[in-house]
Amino acid sequence: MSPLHSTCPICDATVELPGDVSASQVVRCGDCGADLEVQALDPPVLVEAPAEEEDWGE
Amino acid sequence: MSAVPVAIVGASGYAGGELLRLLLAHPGVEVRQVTSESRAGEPAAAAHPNLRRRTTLTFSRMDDLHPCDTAFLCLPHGRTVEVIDGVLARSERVIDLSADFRLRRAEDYVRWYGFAHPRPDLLGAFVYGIPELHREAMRGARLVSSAGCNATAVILALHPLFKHGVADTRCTVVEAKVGSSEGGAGVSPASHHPVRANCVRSYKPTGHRHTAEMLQELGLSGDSRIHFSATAVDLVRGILATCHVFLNNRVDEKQIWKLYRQEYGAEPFVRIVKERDGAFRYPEPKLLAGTNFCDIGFELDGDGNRLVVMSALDNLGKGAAGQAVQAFNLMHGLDETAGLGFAGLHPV
Amino acid sequence: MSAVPVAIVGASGYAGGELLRLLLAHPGVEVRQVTSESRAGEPAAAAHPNLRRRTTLTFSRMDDLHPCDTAFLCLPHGRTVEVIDGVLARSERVIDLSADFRLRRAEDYVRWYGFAHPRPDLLGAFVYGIPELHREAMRGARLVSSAGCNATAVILALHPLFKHGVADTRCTVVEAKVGSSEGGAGVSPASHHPVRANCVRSYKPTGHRHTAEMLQELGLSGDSRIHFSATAVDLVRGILATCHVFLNNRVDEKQIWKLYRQEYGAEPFVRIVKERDGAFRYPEPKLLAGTNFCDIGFELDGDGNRLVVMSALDNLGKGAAGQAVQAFNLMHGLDETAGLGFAGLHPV
Repeated sequence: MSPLHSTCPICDATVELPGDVSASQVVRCGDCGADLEVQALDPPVLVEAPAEEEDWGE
Repeated sequence: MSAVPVAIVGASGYAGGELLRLLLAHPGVEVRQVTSESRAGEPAAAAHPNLRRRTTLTFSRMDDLHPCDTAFLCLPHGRTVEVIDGVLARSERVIDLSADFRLRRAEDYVRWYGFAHPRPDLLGAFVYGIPELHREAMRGARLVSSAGCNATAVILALHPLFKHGVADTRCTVVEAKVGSSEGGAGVSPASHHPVRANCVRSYKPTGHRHTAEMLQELGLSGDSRIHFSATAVDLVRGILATCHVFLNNRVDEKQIWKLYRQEYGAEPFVRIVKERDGAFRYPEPKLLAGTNFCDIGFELDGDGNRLVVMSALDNLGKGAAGQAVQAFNLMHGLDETAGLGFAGLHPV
Repeated sequence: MSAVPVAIVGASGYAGGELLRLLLAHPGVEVRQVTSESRAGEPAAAAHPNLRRRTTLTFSRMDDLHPCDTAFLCLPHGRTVEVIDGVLARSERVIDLSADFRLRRAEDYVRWYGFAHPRPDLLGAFVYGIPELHREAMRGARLVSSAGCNATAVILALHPLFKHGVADTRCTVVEAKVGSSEGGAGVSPASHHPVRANCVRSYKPTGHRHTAEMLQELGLSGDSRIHFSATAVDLVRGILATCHVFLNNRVDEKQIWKLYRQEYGAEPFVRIVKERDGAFRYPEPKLLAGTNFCDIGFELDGDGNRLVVMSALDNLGKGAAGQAVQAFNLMHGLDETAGLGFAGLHPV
């Protein structure tokens, strides 16, 4: 099965999904590093996964 | 393909030393000669301790330059133009790391460097040394004028915006934080360690010469401006240029991503670095020491039309020797990344 | 020769990251897997920003370790011994960068590490990881225990002297100046930048664990002593060990040169650095960042019998990942310098 593709909702990058990807799996965008949740599979839809805001404390 | 014989003229300085390190490890090159008037007769490692037991080359004088395929010139500004004919007589190709042939118009030398260029006839003969802008012209070229380090960082940062007309060309403000090796190997009261260490020194708030190249290569003229300032920080290698650009009309982040991806997505040495978390979300100079990378990131100012573009590189790498080797590879039809595979160190 | 499939277990730390950088560029290796319990599922570049766009590997869990030829273990001390059987079941060869299998005698673990070693049966099975001392044993070995970074610097500095019985073994004083990356990627109040920057901190004046390996590998016992102290300095990478040795009888400089040339003259990664002038007459850690070199210099004290031996290396290079790759090359009959050609940067 050729790898699935979708686009990152944050930076529009093309995101390659592993062949065995499953719904609600979290993948990372290679360009902007955002954690993305697979909301649907056919066609694949990605939404930003809830991530706790990292506090640099600066 | 037999190794290309090259020479480095003025090889005892920092750019010359970085070039020597890269070329000694380059699969397609044989370094035949290194010249230095001040260190003639000394072994190369005397000036470059990292090259101990790595080369037995000793510095010769420029007058003794033997014929070779490519000569890399690392001479002080104003000196190259005096010796260029002698070098051209003995070398097929020349890659000049000085500023003597970067600008296309003689009057710009009067304005920015305060001297009447003695060889205006040669000014158009050199290809300006940023491969990402002049790749085709460099293939098979004989003469390349390597770009300045600050100019490389700023030009690569801003090129996509001005090329596509999304930014106002009259009010760009750029502040470059720079390391001490930019001043070269020459000692001065300001480079004395107790004076230079831990400094955050506004050493060139206005009138930096590299602005001339930025305007030229970004195609800006008339009342266009690059308001450039340089601040020396506690680094030996590295530049971080923070560019404040004012957009002509509203855009969103995705459009900016698209613009930079379109220009640099396929480039081997320009990386877009803008990440959601981690300590290295934006471009960071120390990660690039010894590499040929220019990392570019950006952030859109929510309430206005300001876009902040951050660009980092190693002033001796992509800002000098690395980019000269990249040009050399193009001039000889070699793999553009040959000899430039170092990934950089972390932590460092 | 097809590429050797390897895995790095515990690859999110600094030694693991340096190993990944070296192995990704190694001509004879294919990195199949990198594991990290804390970063499972994340891309390797998330922990190692210098490897952006250099690898698409993501961290998996150690439980999912697939069979491979060689596993490099970069786990905390005391953890390796718990997982070694599982790893041996899935990997032909193991190179362990922890201290768990460095000492040959179980009682030394009680004395120096304060814990009863749970697998004394395995202690003799590992070859101690300094190729300059154990090259033959490493050829074709299955298990190598990589040496500690301080231990490597001190052992290489003193080995020629104790091997040839020219120095008193009871009163050697060694002071190592060390960088912050020796503490690893874990954050602590002491590593907080405002606390750690610009420090000259006596952090281990006595009782440093690496002394155990020094005594073992220098063949010292009974009332022999290595009086070792560590001082943290404002470096990220690098160690300079200054060893004060007291000679049994009068010797001159030439005899010392002869001794070190005899032991290290043909070594690819140990250089004798003792020069008359220049800023880098003696070994200098920052020149070695990213390399696999250990540079050794010395100075004979005119009026007495004290010999000062100075030894510098990159704690992540020859002190960890570099030396592990050197051992890997020997274990597989590859060129001992494969993947270890980086010359180091200057200025830096």
